[in-house]
Amino acid sequence: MIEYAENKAIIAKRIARFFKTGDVVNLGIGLPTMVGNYVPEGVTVILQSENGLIGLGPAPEPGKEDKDLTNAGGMPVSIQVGGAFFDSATSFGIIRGGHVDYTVLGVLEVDQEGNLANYKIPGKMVPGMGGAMDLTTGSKIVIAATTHLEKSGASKLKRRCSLPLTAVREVNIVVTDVGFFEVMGDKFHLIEYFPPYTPEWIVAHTDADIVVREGCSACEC
Amino acid sequence: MIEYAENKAIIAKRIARFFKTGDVVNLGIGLPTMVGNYVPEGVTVILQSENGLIGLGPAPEPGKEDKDLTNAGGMPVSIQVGGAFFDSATSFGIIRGGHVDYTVLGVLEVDQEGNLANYKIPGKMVPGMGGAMDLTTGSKIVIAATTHLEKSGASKLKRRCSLPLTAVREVNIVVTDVGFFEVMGDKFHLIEYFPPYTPEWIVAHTDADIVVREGCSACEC
Amino acid sequence: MVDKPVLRAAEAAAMVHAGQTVHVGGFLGCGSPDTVLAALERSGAKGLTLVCNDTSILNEKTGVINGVAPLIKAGAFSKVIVSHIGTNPETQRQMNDGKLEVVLVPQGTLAERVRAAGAGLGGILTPTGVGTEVETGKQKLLIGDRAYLLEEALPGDVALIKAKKADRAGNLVYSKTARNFNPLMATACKLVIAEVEELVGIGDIDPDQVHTPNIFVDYIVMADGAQGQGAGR
Amino acid sequence: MVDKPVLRAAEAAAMVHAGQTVHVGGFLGCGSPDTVLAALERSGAKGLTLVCNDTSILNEKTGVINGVAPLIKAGAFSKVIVSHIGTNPETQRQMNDGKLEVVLVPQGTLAERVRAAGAGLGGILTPTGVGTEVETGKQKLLIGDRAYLLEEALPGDVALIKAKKADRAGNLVYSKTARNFNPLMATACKLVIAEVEELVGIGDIDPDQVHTPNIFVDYIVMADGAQGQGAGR
Repeated sequence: MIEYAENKAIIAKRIARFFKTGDVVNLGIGLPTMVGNYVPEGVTVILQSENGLIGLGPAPEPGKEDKDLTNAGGMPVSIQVGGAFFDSATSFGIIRGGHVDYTVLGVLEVDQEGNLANYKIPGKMVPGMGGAMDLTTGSKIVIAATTHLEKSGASKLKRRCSLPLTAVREVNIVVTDVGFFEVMGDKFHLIEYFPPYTPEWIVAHTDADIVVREGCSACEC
Repeated sequence: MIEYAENKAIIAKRIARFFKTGDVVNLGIGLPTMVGNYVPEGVTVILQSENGLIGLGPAPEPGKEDKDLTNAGGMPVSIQVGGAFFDSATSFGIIRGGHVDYTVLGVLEVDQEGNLANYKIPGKMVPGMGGAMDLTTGSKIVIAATTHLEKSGASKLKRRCSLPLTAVREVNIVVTDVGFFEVMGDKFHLIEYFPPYTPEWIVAHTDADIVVREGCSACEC
Repeated sequence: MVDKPVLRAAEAAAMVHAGQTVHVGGFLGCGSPDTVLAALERSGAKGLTLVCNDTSILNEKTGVINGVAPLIKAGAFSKVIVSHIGTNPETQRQMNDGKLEVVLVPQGTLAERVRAAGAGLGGILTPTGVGTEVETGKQKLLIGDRAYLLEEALPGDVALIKAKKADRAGNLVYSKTARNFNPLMATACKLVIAEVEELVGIGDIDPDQVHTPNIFVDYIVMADGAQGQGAGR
Repeated sequence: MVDKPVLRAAEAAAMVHAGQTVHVGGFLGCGSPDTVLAALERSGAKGLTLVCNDTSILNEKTGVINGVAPLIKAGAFSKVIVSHIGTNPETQRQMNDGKLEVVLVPQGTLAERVRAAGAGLGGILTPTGVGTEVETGKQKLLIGDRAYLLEEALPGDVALIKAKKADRAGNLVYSKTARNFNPLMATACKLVIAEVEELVGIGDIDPDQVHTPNIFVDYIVMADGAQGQGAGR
């Protein structure tokens, strides 16, 4: 009997391993931001922040914040040597124009057709889509990062999203704290599972069609 | 009996007197460029050049040319203190967005509906429109600058252009070497005549409908 | 070049009138024209439409409030056209109470719509929002085999922007991510008021390094705490 | 940041293949990547489509020939998409002989079409060309009471651009009016080759003053006569 326990770190760690040197990556607010902490040694990714920079660096030490240098969540950050600033039209030109290799976003719901909902719960919470619609539409590879189950125990991976969509058929990869999935042919394909979870457990606890890919392997992330 | 003799200087001089301090002006290649030489003392216009600058200055002394600083005709120029450079999308954003007060263009034909033809003589000469279509469409006031008659004696002001159009109903003012006209209600309105020419001579030598505006006066330009 | 008038913030705020559409730079308060916005709040402005990336931060726990959030709180706007309101719960409160119309626009679409207005384009075709609620009421066009939404230009009456530095002619230079929507807003409005931290002489900014050319700027306001020429105005 | 490879001009030219669409920066030769273009001519390239502001200057009286004009003369292009051919009579000659297809595009429309390709837009709506031959075959749309032409994005395979300065990461700075179409071309093509006069270390360009961010640039070529790091390559 496997008990589910939320584990955001494993999601961030696994996602960070997709990148190779030179990849341009946009990390959403919250869980996706954690991905930046786990990029493997020797791999240099170029982080894009949609509020207007490439070469996003870590948060400055307390007291060294610059009021003119924040990330897309409004938090103080730094810029790496060799980075560049630009305006919002250029920033979304970069995003929409396919110049971002990976975007990593948080999720309210993600479904087996690659649809994503993460900007609105009608009647409850309407934060707005910010840059998420452009990021999902424009980036070469869209990674949805999410805990596998809600607090209620319901699966965040769905057959069909019920909330208003952020993007239609744009999600390529879903990484949860139980495994890594590719979206293909209107199904989730399980590529790796994260022990103690097993393919059987994952299929049983996901309210969507899952294909366990041949060669599906355990990942000790 | 008045003999017509081409006089480009008077055209440039009269046009230069339209401007007031702070006006943003684009001067086309050829005759329009001469306008820059006659801006009255005390008036500071800001010249825009569609290849990417505001604050266009005069040609440098021989030997002081900068290969990276030319006008839209490819000729060496200078930039005034306080000017700025930008790319071609920004340059035409300025033009199309209505941020240019006056554009002055040369003419093959201009007609009483405000149509302009200046980029193509089918089967003979096809230089291309360059920036002329955007300049006529976007500028607040379009001034056509032209000698009044062709070498053949034909009027350059027409009832209807016969050549392919650069712009439809965009010309506001026509200045020739015999007078200054406004285009209004599908007619040329003569506002000023340049002696020795008279309103009668102008009406007789123009192949278009001319209204001699009440108060039409002689201009000793 | 021609010198641009330097106004007091209150003089600038007095140029903004009920019923107008106001484009405000800034991204969650970073790069907001705070001095002018404070004066606009003091002026008791009402009935404005806001075009801005977001409605800034109003954090009831930490007490942080920035950018346009004080104006939202003061009820200055009857309508906001923004990409995000999640960091200012007052926005959603007024929306739920029927006091404020909120139009949510994807951030990249917002940037392009403002840019289009400044560049004399009628609109742009973007793939963003196809198949979502964003497409409601919009024309959808196929280019090749891909669907695009026709998003129309979004012009304004007044732009309130913030730059790091201006020269007296009005050429602007922005700082870091405080640039964001500011250069776009400057192109799209009839009247452009630039708040700056530093005012330098004409010729002190390299023409290759100007971010917003002077012809877009009508008035300059010195930010509170500004230095150099113009400081204290 | 990641260093960008510095190529010899001949190596860069060898990356351009028959049938490809090549976007070339420069305006009547000002800001043209002359070293790469010369190498491309020596490579005997044929069957290319050119997207450029103009076909540069070929003045038979003065002997001045610059920009893409030598390539035009060499018959490298089967099609050119440009705003102006009036300063290179060879273009019109080949057109009249049926050897070269010439598509004339208003300069501002060309700039926006290239920008749209780089920015992932399907196209833009411009008032330019309404009522003229330019509208032939295009959709015309009304926004409010004004007519606009739908002009589609114009992407390319290879961009050959020229900057004043690059750092090793590929951030670019242009000089004066040599900027023109160069930054736009850099966004719109799969492969981007930047010819530069000067190569500096990463960190030597202020991130606020970068004109083309490094992620757009694939390769760097040193212009003939270039200085500093990379010179002589």
